[in-house]
Amino acid sequence: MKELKAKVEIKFKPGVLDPQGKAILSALHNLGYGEVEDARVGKLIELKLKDKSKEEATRRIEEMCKKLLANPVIEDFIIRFEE
Amino acid sequence: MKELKAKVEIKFKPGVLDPQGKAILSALHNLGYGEVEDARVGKLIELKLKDKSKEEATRRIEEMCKKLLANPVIEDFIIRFEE
Amino acid sequence: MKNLKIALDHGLTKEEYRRIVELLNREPNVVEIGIFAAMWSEHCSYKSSKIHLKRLPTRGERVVQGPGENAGVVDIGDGICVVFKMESHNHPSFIEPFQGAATGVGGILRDIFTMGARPIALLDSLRFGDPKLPITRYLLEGVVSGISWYGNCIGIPTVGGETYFEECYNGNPLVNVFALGITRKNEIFKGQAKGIGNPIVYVGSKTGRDGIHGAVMASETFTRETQEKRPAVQVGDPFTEKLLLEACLELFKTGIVVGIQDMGAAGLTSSSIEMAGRAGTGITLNIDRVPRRESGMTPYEVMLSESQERMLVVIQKGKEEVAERIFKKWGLDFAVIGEVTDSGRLRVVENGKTVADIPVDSITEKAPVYKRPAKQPSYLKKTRNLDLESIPIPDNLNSTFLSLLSSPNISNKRWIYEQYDYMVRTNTVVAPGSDAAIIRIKGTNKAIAITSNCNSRYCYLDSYTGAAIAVAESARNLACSGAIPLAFTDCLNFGNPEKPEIMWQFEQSIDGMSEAAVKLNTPVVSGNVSFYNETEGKAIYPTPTVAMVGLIEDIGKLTTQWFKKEGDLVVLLGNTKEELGGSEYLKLVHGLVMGLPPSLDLDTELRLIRTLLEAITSGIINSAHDISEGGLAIALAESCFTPNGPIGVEIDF
Amino acid sequence: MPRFGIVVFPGSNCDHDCYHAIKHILNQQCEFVWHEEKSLDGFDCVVIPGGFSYGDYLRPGAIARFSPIMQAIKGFASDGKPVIGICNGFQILVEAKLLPGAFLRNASLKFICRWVNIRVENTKTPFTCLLREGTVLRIPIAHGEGNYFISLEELNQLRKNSQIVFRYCNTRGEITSQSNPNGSIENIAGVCNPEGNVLGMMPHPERCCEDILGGHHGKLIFQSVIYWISQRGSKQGQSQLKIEPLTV
Repeated sequence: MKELKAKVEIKFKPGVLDPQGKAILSALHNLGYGEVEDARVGKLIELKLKDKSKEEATRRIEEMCKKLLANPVIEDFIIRFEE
Repeated sequence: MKELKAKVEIKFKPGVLDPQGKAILSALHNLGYGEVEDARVGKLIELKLKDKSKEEATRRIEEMCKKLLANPVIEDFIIRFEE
Repeated sequence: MKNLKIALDHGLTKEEYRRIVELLNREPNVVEIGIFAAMWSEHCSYKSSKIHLKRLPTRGERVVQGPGENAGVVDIGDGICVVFKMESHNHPSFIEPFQGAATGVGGILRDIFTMGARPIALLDSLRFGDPKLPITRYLLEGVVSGISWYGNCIGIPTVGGETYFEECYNGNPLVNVFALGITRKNEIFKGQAKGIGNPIVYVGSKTGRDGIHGAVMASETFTRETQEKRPAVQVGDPFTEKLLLEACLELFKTGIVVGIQDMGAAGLTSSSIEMAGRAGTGITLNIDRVPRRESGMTPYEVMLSESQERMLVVIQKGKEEVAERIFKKWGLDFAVIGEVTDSGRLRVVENGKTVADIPVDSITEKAPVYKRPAKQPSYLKKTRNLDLESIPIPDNLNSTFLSLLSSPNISNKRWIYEQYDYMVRTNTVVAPGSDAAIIRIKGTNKAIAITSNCNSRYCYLDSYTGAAIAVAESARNLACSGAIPLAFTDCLNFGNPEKPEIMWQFEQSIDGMSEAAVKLNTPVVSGNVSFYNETEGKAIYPTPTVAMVGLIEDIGKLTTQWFKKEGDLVVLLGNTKEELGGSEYLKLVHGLVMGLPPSLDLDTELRLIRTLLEAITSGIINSAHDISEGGLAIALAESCFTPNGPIGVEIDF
Repeated sequence: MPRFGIVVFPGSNCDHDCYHAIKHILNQQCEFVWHEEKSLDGFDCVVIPGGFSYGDYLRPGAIARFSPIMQAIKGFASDGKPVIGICNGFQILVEAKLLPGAFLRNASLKFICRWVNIRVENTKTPFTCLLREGTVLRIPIAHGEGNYFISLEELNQLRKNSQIVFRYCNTRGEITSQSNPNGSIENIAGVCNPEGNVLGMMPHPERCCEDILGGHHGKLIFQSVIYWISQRGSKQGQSQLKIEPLTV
C-alpha cells in the first residue's frame, strides 16, 4: 500500500486574539508591505500514514485533532491530502 | 478590486531536527494511532492582500518570506492562494 | 598525495597533511581526514593558543580539577564542590542566532552534568554591534530568545551576565555562556575510557546531519561564502536534554559508570578520542549501531555529526541492562556501540569493515602546536597619546550624566533578563541587577556568588592591563557581594591568530590575566578559546571574558549594591586618578576610543578586597558597589535604584 | 498530618521547588508521584507543579493531560479533595478540562519573569480560606503563555459561581491594565472549578515562602490548604485564625 501524506491546518477561531498575527502585520507594514490587510498565524501539522483509504484516514485524523492536535476551545482545523 | 487570500506554509528544511514533531508522533502512538509514521510541525501564515494580481502578489510574498516570515537558514516556504 | 586536495578543503594545511601521512605511514581516507581536520581544528586542538595557555595559574588549595577535563572543580567545604565552565558559540549564533545561542546553553550544561554535577545556574555574556543597525536588533532578538527558550525549558535559572554594544562586533557577535553545577567531592566523574573490554554506550537523541563541520566552521574567518554553510547549524531540544540530565544523574547513583563525556564539537569523534586519550587506551566503534534520524548516512557523517543532546558513556562490563532500563524509563535512545581496547587506536567499523583506524595519541599528543609570530599593533601609536587637556568639559554636566545613564552599555538590562526564569530552583537570593548573582546552597549556610566581566575597549587600548582588569573587577564584584573570590573560567575571544597583531593582543592578555590571577589567588580552572572572530579582515576588540565564582560562608552576610536606609554614610574606597582612557564617557560624548585603561595596582586591589570583606563580615556595611563603566557618578546612581523604589544620596567632593 | 503528592511529568521543573516549600518550610509530609502512576490513595492534596511538561510542545499541557496519573487526578478532584495546578500545572488542568478556559501566548510575545500583585477574589477555596477578600498578595510569575482566554458565556459562568480566585492588580489592589502582565481576560490570574476544590494559578506560590527569596505570601496559600485539611474540609464560616489584610 502506498503512503498517505495529510496536512492538518490548525487556526484560531474567529474572535480569538492572535498576538503573533498582529505583530507580523505591523512588522510587514514597517518593511513597506502596505498591501497586507491582515495576518493570522496557525499551525501546520504534516502526517505520514500507511495503508489507509482517504475516508478512513480522514476519520482517524479528525479523532486525533479532537483529542490532541487542536484545542477545541480556541482552535478550528482543516484536513487536506497531498497527491 | 477584490481581496486576495494567500496561505504561506513554512516548514523546517529536510534533515533539520523537529523536536515538536518527535513529541507529537510519540503522543499519537501512545493514544493508539500506530498508523502515523511521521509528524512534522510548521507554521501557517494567512495573509489578506488588496488589489494585487497573483503574479505580483507571489513576488511580493516571496520577498516577505525571505525578509521576515521564514528563517532561510533552517526553513523552506510554499505560497498558495485560496479561491 | 592524492587526498591532499580533500585535506585542504577541510582546512588542513599542507604541512599538517604531510604530518598525518607520516603518523599513519600511509595516506588517510576521507573519514580519517574528516576526523583529523575536526580534532586538529583551532577549536578542538588549541594549536595556536596552547603554549600561551600554559602560563595561566591553574592550581590552588581549593582546586580539585583544573583545565583538561570537561569542566573545572573547586572545593567549597563540607565535602561539596562547585563545577563550572564557560563556552563560546559565536560563529553558530551569527549564522542562526536563536538556535546558535540555544545550543550554546545545551552544550555548556552537558559539560557540567557529565562531571556528575547537577547544574544550578547559568550566566550569559553577550556582545553585539551598533544597536541602531537592524542586523544588531535581529541578532539580539534571536540570541536572547534562544537562551531564554532553552534555559527556561530545561529549568535552570539564568541569573546574570553582561551585554555590551560596540561597532567592532557588527559582523561578529559574541555569545559566551557560563554554567555552574554542584556535587559531592567523592561523586565526581571524569571523561576517561578505562577498563579494557568495558562497553562504550551511546545515550540521548538520534544522530542526524546537523552541524557537520561545526568544529571546523568555528576555525574559519567569516567571509560572505561562510554564510552559505547553512546546514552546519545544530538545532536544540531542551526537553530531551532535561530527560538526559535526569537520566544521567540517576545513572551515576548506580555506581556502574567508569567514564562519561558529552558529544560537543565534532560529536562522536572528539568524545571517543578524548576519553581514550586521557586513559591511554583504544576504542573500537561499530558505527552501524549508532541510532540515526536520517537514512543513508555515511560513516563520515555519523562520526562528525554535531546533533545535540547526546552523551558517550563507558560502563562496567555486564551492567548494560542496568543502564538501559534507566534510559528507557526516560524515553531516550540507548545503544552499545563499541568497547575499550588496549590497542591505543581508534578503530571505526561499519558492518565488520574498518572505515577508520588511527592511533589515538597521533591526534591528541602529536597535534600541531604553533608559536605564531606576534607584533605590537600599529593602531596603538595613535590611541596612546590622549591629551586630557584637549578634551572639552561639557557645559551641561547633568545632560551628559543622563545620556551616560541611558546609554546601551550602562542602562538597565531588565528588558533582557526578564525573559529568563532566574527564580526556578528557588536558590536565587540575589537576582540579576546587582554586582554579582548569589545562589544559596540548600542544607548549608553557604552561598555562591558569580559574576562575568570584560571591558573589551580596555583590552583594545592595552591588552595586558585590560585583561588584568577583567580578573580584578570580577574579584571586586564578588567582594562587594560579601564573597571570597575562589577561581575563574574564561572565554578568550580574539581575531585571526595568523595575524601577528592579533597574536600580540592574545599573548599580552594571557600575561595580564596570569599576573592578576596569581596576585589575587584566583586560579583558572577551565575555559575556552575562540579565534577567527573577524569579518572581511576586520577583527573584534580582544575580549578575554572572565567568569569568577566566590564563596559566602555565612549567607546572612551577603550584600547587594543598593543603598538601604536614610542617614547611612557613603564611603569611597581606593583612590581616584585623573584617567579617562577607554571610558564610556570619552566614547559616548566625544566619540573617542583612546588613551590607556585605568592604571591597576594589584597589591592595592588585594588589600581593597580584604578590607571590604572584613568590613562586611563585621556587619558595618549595608551595601557595596564596584565602580566601573561610567565611573563614580553612574555607580552612585545605580546604588539609588533599589528594588523597592528609588532613594537619594548627597555627595560633597 | 496532611500528605502532599507532587506530580512529576517528563519536563516538570518546579517539582523540587514545591517539595522544598512543603517539606522543609511548612514541615508537611510530601512525596513525588511519577506521571505513570495510577493511584493517589493516601494523599490529602495533589500539587501539579510548573515547568515545561513534554517541552510545551504542540501546546503547554497538551500531551501531559494523557498521562495515566490524570485519571487518578480526575477521581481525586471529583471526591472533593484539594488539587492545585501552578503555571504549567494550571495549563494541564485546562487541557484536561478540569478547569475552564485556554492559554494564549503572552500579549508581549515574550517570556516574563517578574514579581506581580494579585488580589484574592474568593476565599471559599481550600487554598484561600485563611485569607480575606481583597487581600493583595505579592507572588512571582514566570511564563511565556499565561494569557488566559475564555468565551464570554463561560466568563459569566465564572462570575456567577465566583470561580475567579485571583486577579492581577496594583499594590493598592486596583485591577488596572498596567498591572496585567500577559493580556489575560479581566486580569484573571487564577480560577477554580464550581465546587472550589480544584485551583489553577499562573503565579508561583512555592517561590515565595521565604523572605530570603523576596517574599513569603506564597506560604499563606499552602497554610490555608493545610488548615482546610486539618478541619477535614468542614464548611465553617470564616476561620478563627484572622489574617490581617497584608499591606505591601
